[in-house]
Amino acid sequence: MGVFTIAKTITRNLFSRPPTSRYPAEPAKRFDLTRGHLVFTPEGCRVCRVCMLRCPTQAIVVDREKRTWECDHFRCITCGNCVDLCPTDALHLEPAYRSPEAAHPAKEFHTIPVPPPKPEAGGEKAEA
Amino acid sequence: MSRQIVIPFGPQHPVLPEPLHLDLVMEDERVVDVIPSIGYVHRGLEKLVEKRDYKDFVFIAERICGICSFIHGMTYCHAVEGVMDLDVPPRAVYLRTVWSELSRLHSHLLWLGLLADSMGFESLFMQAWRLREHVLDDLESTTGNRVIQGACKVGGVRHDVSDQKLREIVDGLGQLEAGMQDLTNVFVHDDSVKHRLSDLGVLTEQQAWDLGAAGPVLRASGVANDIRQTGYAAYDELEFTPVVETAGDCYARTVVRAKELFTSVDLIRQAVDRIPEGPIDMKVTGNPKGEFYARSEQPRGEVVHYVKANGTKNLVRFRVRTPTFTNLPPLLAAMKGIELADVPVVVLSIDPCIGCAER
Amino acid sequence: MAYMKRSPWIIHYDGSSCNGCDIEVLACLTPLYDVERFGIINTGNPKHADIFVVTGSVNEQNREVIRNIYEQMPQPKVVVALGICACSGGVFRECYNVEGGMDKVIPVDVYVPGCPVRPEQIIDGVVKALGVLEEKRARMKSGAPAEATV
Amino acid sequence: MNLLYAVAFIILAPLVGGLIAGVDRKLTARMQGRMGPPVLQPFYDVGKLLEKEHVVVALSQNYFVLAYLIFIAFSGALFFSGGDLLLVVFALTLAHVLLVLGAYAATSPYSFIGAERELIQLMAYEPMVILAAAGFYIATGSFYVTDIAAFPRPLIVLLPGIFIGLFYVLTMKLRKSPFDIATSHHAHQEIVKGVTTEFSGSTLGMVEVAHWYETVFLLGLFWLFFAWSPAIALIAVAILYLAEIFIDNATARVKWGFALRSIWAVTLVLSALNLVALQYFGGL
Amino acid sequence: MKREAQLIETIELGDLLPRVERQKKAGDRLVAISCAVVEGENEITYSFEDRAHRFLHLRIVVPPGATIPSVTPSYWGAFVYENEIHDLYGLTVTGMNVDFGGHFYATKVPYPFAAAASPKVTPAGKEAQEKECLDR
Amino acid sequence: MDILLFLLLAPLIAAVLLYVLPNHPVRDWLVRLAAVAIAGASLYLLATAFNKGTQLVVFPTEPAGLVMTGLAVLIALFILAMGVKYRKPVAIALALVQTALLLWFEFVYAPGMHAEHNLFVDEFSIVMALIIGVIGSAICVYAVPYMRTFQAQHAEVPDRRRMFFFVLFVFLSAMFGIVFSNNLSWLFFFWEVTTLCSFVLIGYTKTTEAIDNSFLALQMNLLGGVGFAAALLWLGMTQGTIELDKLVGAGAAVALVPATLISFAGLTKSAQLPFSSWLLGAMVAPTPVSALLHSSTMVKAGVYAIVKFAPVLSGTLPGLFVGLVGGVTFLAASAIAVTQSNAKRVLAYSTVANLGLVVACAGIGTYEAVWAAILLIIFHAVAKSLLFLGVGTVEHQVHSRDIEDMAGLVTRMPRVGVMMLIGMAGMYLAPMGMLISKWATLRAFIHAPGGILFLLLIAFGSAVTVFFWAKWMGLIIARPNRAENIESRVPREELIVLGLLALLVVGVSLLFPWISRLLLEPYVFGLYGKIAELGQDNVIIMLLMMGTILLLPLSLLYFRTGRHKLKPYMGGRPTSSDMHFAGSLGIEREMGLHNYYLEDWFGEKRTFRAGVAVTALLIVLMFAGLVNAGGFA
Repeated sequence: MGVFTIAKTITRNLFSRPPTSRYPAEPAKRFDLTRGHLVFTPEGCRVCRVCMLRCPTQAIVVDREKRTWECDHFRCITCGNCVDLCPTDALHLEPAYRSPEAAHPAKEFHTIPVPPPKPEAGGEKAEA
Repeated sequence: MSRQIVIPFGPQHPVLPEPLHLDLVMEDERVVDVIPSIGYVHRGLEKLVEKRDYKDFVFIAERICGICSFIHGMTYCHAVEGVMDLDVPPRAVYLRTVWSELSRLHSHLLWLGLLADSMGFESLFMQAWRLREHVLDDLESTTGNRVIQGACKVGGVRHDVSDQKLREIVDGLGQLEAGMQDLTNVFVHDDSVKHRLSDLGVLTEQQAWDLGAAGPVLRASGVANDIRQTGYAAYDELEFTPVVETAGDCYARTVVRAKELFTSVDLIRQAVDRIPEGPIDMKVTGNPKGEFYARSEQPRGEVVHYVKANGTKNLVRFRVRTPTFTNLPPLLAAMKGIELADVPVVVLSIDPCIGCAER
Repeated sequence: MAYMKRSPWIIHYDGSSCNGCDIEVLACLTPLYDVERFGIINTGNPKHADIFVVTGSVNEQNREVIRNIYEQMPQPKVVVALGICACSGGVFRECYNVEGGMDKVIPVDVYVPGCPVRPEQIIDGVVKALGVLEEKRARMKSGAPAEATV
Repeated sequence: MNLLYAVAFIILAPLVGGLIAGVDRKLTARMQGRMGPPVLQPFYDVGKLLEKEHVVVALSQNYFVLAYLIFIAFSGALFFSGGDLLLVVFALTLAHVLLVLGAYAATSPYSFIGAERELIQLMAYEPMVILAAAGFYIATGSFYVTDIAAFPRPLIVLLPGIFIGLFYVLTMKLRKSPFDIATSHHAHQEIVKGVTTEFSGSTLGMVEVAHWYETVFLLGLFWLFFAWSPAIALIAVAILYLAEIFIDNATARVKWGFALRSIWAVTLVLSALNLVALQYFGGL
Repeated sequence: MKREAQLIETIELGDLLPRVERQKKAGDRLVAISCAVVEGENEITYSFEDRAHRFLHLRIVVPPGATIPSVTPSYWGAFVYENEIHDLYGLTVTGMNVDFGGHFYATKVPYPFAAAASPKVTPAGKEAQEKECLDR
Repeated sequence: MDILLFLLLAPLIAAVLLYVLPNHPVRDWLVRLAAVAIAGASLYLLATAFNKGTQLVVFPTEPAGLVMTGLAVLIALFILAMGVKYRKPVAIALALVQTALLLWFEFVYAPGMHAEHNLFVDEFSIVMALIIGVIGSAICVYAVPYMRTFQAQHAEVPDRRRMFFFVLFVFLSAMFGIVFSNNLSWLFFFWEVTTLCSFVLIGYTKTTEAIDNSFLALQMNLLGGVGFAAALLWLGMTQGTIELDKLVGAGAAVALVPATLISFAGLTKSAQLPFSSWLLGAMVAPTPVSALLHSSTMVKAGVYAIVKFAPVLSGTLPGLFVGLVGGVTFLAASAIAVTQSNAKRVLAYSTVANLGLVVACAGIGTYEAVWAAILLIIFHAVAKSLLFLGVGTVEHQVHSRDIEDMAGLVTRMPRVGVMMLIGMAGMYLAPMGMLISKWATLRAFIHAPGGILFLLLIAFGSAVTVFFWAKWMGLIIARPNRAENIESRVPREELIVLGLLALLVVGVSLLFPWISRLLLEPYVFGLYGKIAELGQDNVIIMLLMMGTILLLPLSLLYFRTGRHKLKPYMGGRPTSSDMHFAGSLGIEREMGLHNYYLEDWFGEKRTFRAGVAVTALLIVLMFAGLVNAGGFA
C-alpha cells in the first residue's frame, strides 16, 4: 500500500534549505584533481612532440623546426594524457574550466624559447 | 476502415534524452506496431583504432558513452591487457572495482530519475538526481571529472586514492544509503508508480534469454546472469548475489536496479575494506598481438569489448557489443500492445544508452 | 522589456554525442544547479524554445534533424553548442561518419568547450546566449531580420 | 449580477492567477529540493512569449486560441459577477472545446493526440462539474452564484461529497499530476506538450493567461463551499491549492484510462450519495 | 582478477546454421555477432553464452562481399547484428526477419569497415602516419 | 381553418402530380414550387394562429373516417403482400394483429364514439408544423439535386425517383395529419402512413440489406402500432373519449392506460433503446430520407405523442419509467456514438440520444420538462437536418461517409465544412440551441421526483456527447495538406439549402427567447398554468456569447497577417509539407491521424446489449406500474 510515499521527502525538502549552488554568484565547485583546462609553459618544453603524437584528439601541433606549440581548445578533451606523458613540466591541468566563446577562438599559440643546450632524450623515450 | 494512427516518435523528444526514433502505429492509444530506427549517434569510433595508439585509445573508448564511461574504459583495458597478458597491480584492480560500482550507482540513480521523469513524476526525478550528485562528487574528487572520468589506463589506473579518501567515500555512501532507501521506497511501493510499471512490457524468462537480453532486463525476468560473477576486476574476491526478480515487467526491472544500488554500496564497502597497498600501474611496453574478448557488467548489462591486434601500435579491430544493442530486440518484443503513454516507460525500462549502442 | 533574458526556454538535442554532455544538461535542471532559477525551462519542443542547446557532433543521419529543429524554432533564437564535439567534432572528428561541429549545419552563437562540459559551463554558456538573444530581439524589433536565414 | 465584479475579474484575475502560478512554481521547486524561479517568473514568461515571432502551422489555430481565452475570461467573469452556474459551466466547456479545435487545426501528431486526450479529460470531468452545479442548486435553491455565495449556512457541510469529487477533478483541471494527461505545465510528456505543442509565441502566451483565469475561477468555485465565512474561505482555498501542489509532486502521471475510470467512479459514487442524502434529509 | 577463457572455434560457412541451431538447442544465449577484416577476409564471430557464463565463439571466414545466411530463424534478435554487418561490411545477409535494407546506420561512407576501406597499417606505415599528422 | 386543410392536402396533390410526371426539370420545379407553398403555408399558420391558444376544428367525420379505414386496410394488405413476397413472417403477424385490433375497434366501438373535433391546432402543433413545413420542404428541395447525383453515382440502383418524391410528399401530408389530429383514430391512421412511407423509402435501393432493414423498421413500428391500436381499443372498451384534448385534460386517473400504450408506440417510433436498431438500419436510405424521416420529423412524431401526454404521465410510475427509458437511451446511444466512424451512424445514434432526452423530459412531464422537451425538438430538428444533408453532400463529393475521410473538410469544401461545424456546434455547444435546452432539462430534472437519477444520466451523457462531436469537428478543421478545394462540384441547390439551414440553426438560437415567449410559454401555461422560462439576464448572456462567436471570425483577418508558417513538429524528423515524414527502415511514411473511438470502453455491441437489457426491464416495469396504478383493474 503506498499513496504519497514520497510525502516525507518532499515535505522535508520544502522546509529545508535547498542544496542548490548559487553559481554564478558563488564560485563553482572544484576539486584538486578537477581537469579544467590545459596550460602550457613554453619555457619547460623540449619540443619532443609526444603531446602531439599521443593526443587522442590531435588538438596539439608542435613544430620542431619553428619551435612552435599550438593547441586548439575546441578539440582538447582535457584528458590529461599529454600531461601524463610530458617528460618535463611544460604541461599541466588547471581546475578552472574554459569559458564559452562566441566564435572559434584562435588556437593557443606559443613559440618555444631555445633552451640552454642540454641532452635531449624525452621524445624518443615516449615514442618507444 | 483503418483507424490507425501513425506518428513519429523521436529522435528529438522531451522524454527521450537520446535520439532513438520509433514509428508508432496505434489504434486509439494502443500501440500495434513499432518500427525502430537508430543511427543518429553512429560515429564509427571503432574504426578510429586504425589511427590511434592503442594506449591512447582508452580515452576514446571511454567516450563511447558518457554514462557508462568508466566501465567502457576499464573493459577496453581488460581486453588489451588480456591480449598482452598483463597482470595489473591489485590496488589498481580494486580501485577500478570501486569506480565501477560508483559508476553503477550514478548510472542507476540517473536511470531511476529518468524513469520517474518519463512517467511525469518530476519530484522523484529531482530527488534521484540530487542523490546522484553525491556520487558524482566522489567520482570527481578521485578521478578529476564528473562523468567521463578518464581514470583507467592500460596497465593500471592513473590516480591513486588515499585510504582516507576511500573511507570518506564509504562514510558518505552510508549517509547516501538513507536517501536511497527513501527514494527506492517510492519506486517500489508507490501505487501511482506501480500503476505505471506493473504488468507492462513483460518478458518471460525464456523470451529474455532467447532474445539476448542482458543485465537488469535479463535479471528482472528471473535469470541470475551477472557478468560480475565471472570474476573480472576484483569481483572474484568480493561477495555479492545478483539481484533477481521474476515478473519480467517494467516494475521488476525497476526493482532490480533499485536493489542493485545497495549491492553496489556493499561492494564498495567490501572493496575498500580489502584494498591492498601497492603500486597502481605497471609499465607497459611493446604492442599487443592476438585477440581477446573482455566482458564486464555495466549498469545496463553485459558489455563485450573485442580487440584484435597484429603487433602494431594500432589495433586491427576493436568491437564493442553494448548492452543496449543486445537489449533492442527484447525491447521490441516488450513494446507489443502497450499504450502510447507506456512507450517512454518501456523504452527506458531497458535503460537505453543509444550513444553506447551506436558508437 | 527585457523579458527575453528572464525567461529563456531551451530545447536540447543530442547530436551524435556520447551522452556525457547530455546528462550534464539534465543535471543542470536538477536540485544542485537548478537553472530554473534563471527562468530556464527545458521545453523539449522547438516551437516553445528560445535557445537550442545542442551537444555532440553532426553525423550523416542527424544533420537533417538538427536543421529541422532549428528551423522550427521561432525567432529570436540562439544556438549553444555544448562540448567540443559540438564545437568541432571533437575526439570523433576523424570518424568516418562525423561531419564535424554543429556550425556545419546551423549557425552557432555560443560555443562551450569541454569534454564533457560541466554544469557551471552550461550555465555560463546559456548566460552568454542570453546576451545574444536580447541583441537579436532588439534587431527583430527594429524590423531587421533577427538573422539571415540558413 | 454585478458588472463591476466581472470587470474586476477580467483585469485582476491574470495578476492573481499569474502570482498563484509563480508561487506554485516556487513551492514545487522547493518540494523538489530546488531553489526555483522568481515568483514573478510566469509574468516574465508571458512577456517573453509576446516578444516572440508569430509562428503558426495553420492560421486558424490562433483564432481558436483567442476564442478560448475570451471564453475562459468570459465564464470566469460570469461566475464572479454572480451569474448562472450552469451557464458558466457551459461557457467553460465551449472554451475548452475551442482550445481543442485549435490543437486540431494545427494537424500535428502531438497536438492532435493532445486534442484527443483533452477531449477525454473534458469527458472525464464534465459530469462532476455539472453535478456540482446541480448540487449547489439543490442545496441553495438557485443556480446563481450570487445566491449561492449568500447562502447563510456552510455549504461544505451540505455538500461534502460534491466537494471531494470536485477536488478530485480539480487536479485534472489544473493540469497537475497525476491527471496531466493532455498537457502539462512543466513535466515532460510522451506527447511533448500535448494540445499546446504547436502554439508558440503570443498564442502560447494567451493559453498561459487563460490558465491563470481558469485557476482563479476554479478557486472561486471552491470558495463557494466556504462562502459563509470569507476568512475561512480564504484559508480553505489556499490549503486546497497547496494540497494540489503537493499531490502534483507526490504522484506519477496515470494513464488516461485510469484517469477517466477513477474520475467517473468518484463522480458517480460521491455525487449520487451526496445528492440523494441532500434531497431526502435537507436542502430545498 | 579472473580472465575468461577464449574459446574460439573456426567452422565452415556450411556448418554455421546447424551449429547455431545446436547452440540454441543447448540453451545458449546469443551474446554477439562480430565481424573483423583480417588480411582481406571477413571474420564473422558468433559468440554464445550458456547459463554458467561459459563464453563460446564460433567463427566463419568469408571473402569480401560474400553472402551469409541469417541466424534469425534460431535467434530472433540476431537481426541487429546482421543488419550492422551488412551496413558496415557490405556483406549480404539472406533471410533476416527484420531487414533494414541498409538503413540501420546511415553512414556517410558506404560500408566503411569493408576490406577495401581499411588501410593496411603496418609497422612500416607508422612514419607515414606521423607525417600525415604533421601535415594536417 | 382552411390552412390546416391546405397543409394536409397540398402535399398530397403535389405527391400525385409528382408520381405522374417523368424525370424532367418540370418535376424538379414542381418539387420546389410545392416546397415553397408548403413552407409558406406553415409560416402563414404561424402568423395567424400563434396567439390564439388551442383551436379545435370541427371537421366532417364520416367520409374522411371511412376513407381512412379503407386506406388502413389497403395499407395492411400491402404490408401483407410485401411480407409474403419477402418472406417476413414477423411483419405479417404484426400487421395481422394490428389490423385485427383496429378493425375490432372500428366496427365494434368506433360507431359509438363520436369525436366532436377531429382537428386542432395549438402552439406545439405550430412548432411541429413549422419543422415539417420549413425543414421538411427544404429537405425535399435538397433531394432534387441529391437524387440526381445519387442515381448518377449508383447506376445499379433502379431509378425510382417518381415513387421517391411521391412518398416524400405523402409523408409530409401524413406528418401534418399527425400534428393536427385531435381524433386519436385519425392520428393512428397518419401514424401508420408514416410507418409505411418509412418502410418504402428505406427499401429504396432494393438491395438485400435495404429490404431487410426496411422490414426491421416496419416490424418495430408495427409493434408500436399494436400498442397504439390497443390504446384505441382500450378507449373503446372503457367508453372513453378518442379526442386528444379531452383525454389529456382528463388526467392520469382516466388517461394513464392509453397514455402509456401510446407512449410505448412513441418509444418505438422514436427509436428508443430496445427498438433503436431500426433507425440505424434505416441509414441505408438516401440521405434526404434520413434527414427528413429519421431525424427531423417522423421520429419526432414519436416524441410528439409522448410529450402530448406528458401532463398525464407526470408524477406517475409509468411516466417515470418512460422517462428513464429516455434517459438510459440518451446515455447509451451517446456512448455508442463515440465508437462510430460512419457519419450517418453517428448522426443516427445522436438522434436516438437526443430523442431520449426529449422522452426523459416528457416522462417527467413537469411544466419545465415539457418546455425543455419542445425546445429540444426544435433545436434538434434544425441542427440535425443540416448535419444529415451536409453529410449527404460530402458523401457525394468524397465518396465516403466515414468521418475519417472528412478530415480537412474546411479546406476541401470550405462552405460545407463551416456549415457542418455550425450544425455540430448547434448540437452541443453553448450558446447554441441544444445547450439552452440542456440547461432547461437540467433544471427540470432537478425538480423532478427521482431527478437525481436523471441528473446522473444527463451529466454523463452530455460529457460523452461533447467527446464525439468535438472530435468530429476537430477532424473537419484538421488540415492534411493533400486537400484540394472541390467545393465547386457541389450542386448549387444543395449549398442553398445547407446555407438556409445553417442560418436557421443560428437564427433559432438567436430568436429562441421570442420562440419561447410566443409559442412555448403559452403552450406550457395552457397545460399547467405555470410558465417556464430562462431568466432575462441569462438570455442576455446567451446573446452576448452568440454575438462574440459571430464576431470572432473577424479576428482571422488579423491573424492572416505577418505569420510565419512552419511545418508541424514531428520529433525533429525531416517532414514534407504533405504530412509525410522520414520513417524507419528508410521508408517515407505518411502521418496517419485518426480520432479515438474508445472501442474498449463503449463498444457498440456491449453497450447496446446493456442498454437493451436495462430499457427492456424498464418497459416491463412501465406496464407493471400501470397495473399497479390500477389501470387495467
